[in-house]
Amino acid sequence: MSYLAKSPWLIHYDGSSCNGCDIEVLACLTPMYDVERFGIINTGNPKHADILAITGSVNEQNIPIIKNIYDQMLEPKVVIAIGICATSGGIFRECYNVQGGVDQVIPVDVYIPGCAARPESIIDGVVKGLGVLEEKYKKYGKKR
Amino acid sequence: MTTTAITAIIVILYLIGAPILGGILAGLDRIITARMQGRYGPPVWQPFYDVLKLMSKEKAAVNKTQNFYVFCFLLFMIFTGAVFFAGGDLLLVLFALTLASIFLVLGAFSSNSPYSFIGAERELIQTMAYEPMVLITAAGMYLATKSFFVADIAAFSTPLIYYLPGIFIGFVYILTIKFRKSPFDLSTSHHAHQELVKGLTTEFSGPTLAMIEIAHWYENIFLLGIVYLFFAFNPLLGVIVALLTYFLEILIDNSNARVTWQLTMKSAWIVAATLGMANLIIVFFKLSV
Amino acid sequence: MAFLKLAGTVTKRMGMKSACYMYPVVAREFTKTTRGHVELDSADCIYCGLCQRKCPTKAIEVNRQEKNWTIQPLRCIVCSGCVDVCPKKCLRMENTYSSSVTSKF
Amino acid sequence: MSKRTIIPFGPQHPVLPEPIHLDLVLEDEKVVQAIPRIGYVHRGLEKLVEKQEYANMVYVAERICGICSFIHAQTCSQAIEDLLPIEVPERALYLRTIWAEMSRTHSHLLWLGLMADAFGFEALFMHCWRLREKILDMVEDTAGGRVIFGSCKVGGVRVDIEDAKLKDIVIQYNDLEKEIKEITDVFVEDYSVKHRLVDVGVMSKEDAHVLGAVGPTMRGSGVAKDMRTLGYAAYKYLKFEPVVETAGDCYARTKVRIREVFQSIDLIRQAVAQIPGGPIAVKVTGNPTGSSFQCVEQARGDVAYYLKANGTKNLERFRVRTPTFANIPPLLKMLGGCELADVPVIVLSIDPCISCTER
Repeated sequence: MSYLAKSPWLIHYDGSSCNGCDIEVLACLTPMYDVERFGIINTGNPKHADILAITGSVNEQNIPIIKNIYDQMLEPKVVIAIGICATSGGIFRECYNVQGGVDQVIPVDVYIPGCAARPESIIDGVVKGLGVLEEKYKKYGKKR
Repeated sequence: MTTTAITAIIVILYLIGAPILGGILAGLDRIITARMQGRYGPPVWQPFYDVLKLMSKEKAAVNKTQNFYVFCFLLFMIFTGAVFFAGGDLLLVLFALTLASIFLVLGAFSSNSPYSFIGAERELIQTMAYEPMVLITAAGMYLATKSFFVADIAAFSTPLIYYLPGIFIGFVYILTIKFRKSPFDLSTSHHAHQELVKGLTTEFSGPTLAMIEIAHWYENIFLLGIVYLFFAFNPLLGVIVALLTYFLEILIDNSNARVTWQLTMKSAWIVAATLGMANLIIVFFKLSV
Repeated sequence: MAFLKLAGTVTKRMGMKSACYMYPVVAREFTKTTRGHVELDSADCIYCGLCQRKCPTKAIEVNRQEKNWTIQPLRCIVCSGCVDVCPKKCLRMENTYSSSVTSKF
Repeated sequence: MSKRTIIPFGPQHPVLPEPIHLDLVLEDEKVVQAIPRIGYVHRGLEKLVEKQEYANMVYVAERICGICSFIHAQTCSQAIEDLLPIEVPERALYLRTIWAEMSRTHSHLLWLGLMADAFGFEALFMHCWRLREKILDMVEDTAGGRVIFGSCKVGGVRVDIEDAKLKDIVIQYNDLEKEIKEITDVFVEDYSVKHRLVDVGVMSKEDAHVLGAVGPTMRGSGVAKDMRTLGYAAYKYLKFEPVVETAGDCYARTKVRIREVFQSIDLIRQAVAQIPGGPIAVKVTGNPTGSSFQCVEQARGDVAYYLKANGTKNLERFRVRTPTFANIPPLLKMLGGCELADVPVIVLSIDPCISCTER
């Protein structure tokens, strides 16, 4: 048993999202949903974060940014793709500058559907991500 | 039992108790803050979960010296508190405190990140802002009790607050800086919602960050210890006032915007110069006449 | 000049119950109009494929020969456009959202 | 000359969740220059007209930005209705107005919260968002979506709001108004807030004109320009005056938005009092031809849509000029010579919406 699942710190990156999912991620932090109940803090710092929440699809410009953030995060870490843009490209899938879902760049652990993803489904997804985090910790602990 | 043995017991109690108390205080802080913001808030043990989690994360330091500096920060912070609770020399305590924060600044400077660099610069400015008031506090306590030893100050029969009301208010003012609370959370902030990301602590991660957290717990307990000194004539009252002060800081934190470093500097020095110095002068003449 | 203008509000909030919905502990009741996910009453469906053609994200696939209707929740933008065009009114917008998954397929 | 530091601001930054990159060249803590770099959110959705039918473009327009979603959909529908051309029923126009104003209140409260966050006032941020959440609940109850309303379509609106529910909205807004007043008073009166806002990022009336600012950014500098006075949707039947402040600093822009929240609530009241009965949509037939230009006031300023059609199912050209795009040159002007601590405040004072800007 580790304490990862009790204190998951989150970093949020907005890929080429429409803001809809972003403000829902932010809304999760605010009084009505208050994810700090689960110990979740929205840190802006990849070095402190355990969960990378990405909204929006990837394009040429932000691929290096996403990779950079992912590499800066310390093991164990979990990636959550929020909203259908981050899972498949969504309505913008056919746009010339959209490469598709986040899973094209970094491994994604949890996919949250919805356009825009509701705060409730984001909370569900993050809770699901905590299970993945715990598993990863076990694997990581063995490596260490 | 000899006085040395009692001192030793107090120091050991401090070494073990301070992080626990400090952690619980931090947890209560987060719950009260959440309630003030209309949220539900985390469990009271949340700070401990955070630190334990940070311990189990991957170790990654920007460079080797960084960890050394942070370790020294923790060490001197513990030393500061230990000397203080052992009843040692107040001046030594304050110098050790400054040394500790300088180590933290050095740790931040040792990385190349511009965020942590500017954060460190701001921390230095903050140190400059609060240091005069801290020294005036020590001087005031000396003038009132004719001793720099914490043990003598604590044992002083007349309530210190009676002599030093201005200094007490001034000290509470700079306590906001020391607790890193809004309006003076310039160098680093609790939730990293500022232009410098996490400022001073941006480049620390994993176990190193956990050390900083623990050092902050020690620091907070020590600072509340100084607040206690003003009301040491009645231990119960002292503890209550210390807790009330902490609550006041949370209230101030939640009803103020972050101000600029210019105002921090200016206001801290004005407070030190007016409240602190005036109080000092009055005490000097009152006691010497 | 007013200092600590919010102090009154925050102290008042301290005595009050938190505004939190307490989501996972307390289940959330969605309104009737909430767009959550698309559901099909396959009994009435004539597999005309109109929904497939109108879907802006091509999330719906209809196979007339095999009488097959599938939707990919990870593509659906819950615009409810398919519900509007369905000639037999056999598509429904449910007010519960589709759940998150750990793998795409 | 002192040493210069370059601070990267974005694309991943806690203060501004949206990806814009600014290289801030600092001398000590003074910003000498701000070099922007954009393109992180560019999707190229204007090109989607070749693949999506014109009616579906409303969905795409709605997803240009999740905060201004409804007004985007409204403008897009208006433009297509202009092309077809069709006459939208009165009730639909009123409903659009009500939703647009609800969207404006929620957007402004969201912005006030983010602004509070930018100057490090966490409790204020939380309280703004707490109030905003009540508006979103009303939106969900009426339109079906939270941030993406999804209730506008070519030819009218997709769902009706019953009269009882409309009355309920007004009652809820009446209660909300008091709470909003309590919170916004902090922005107007609190010392530490004023310390961070007054005389920060000043833009003169001339600059606002020359640099082409729009929306509250412009109205904060004393220019009374509000696209709603053009009288689209139901605004021609409602009484209102553009909100204007003259100081041109962040404080003035904040005050403009605060007053606009109350103005919006008033507009909702007026609209609910006057709303006629009747159908909510007309049948849309045929394909659009010609070109149309629509200008609509969003929460962030005026958005301009240019649509060109050639008589097929797909439009030929779909061009959107969003308010933030127009506000970026004024922003860069304001950033020069400011303090590092003021950068987030100034950036947010134009209410940036990067995904609008880059589409």
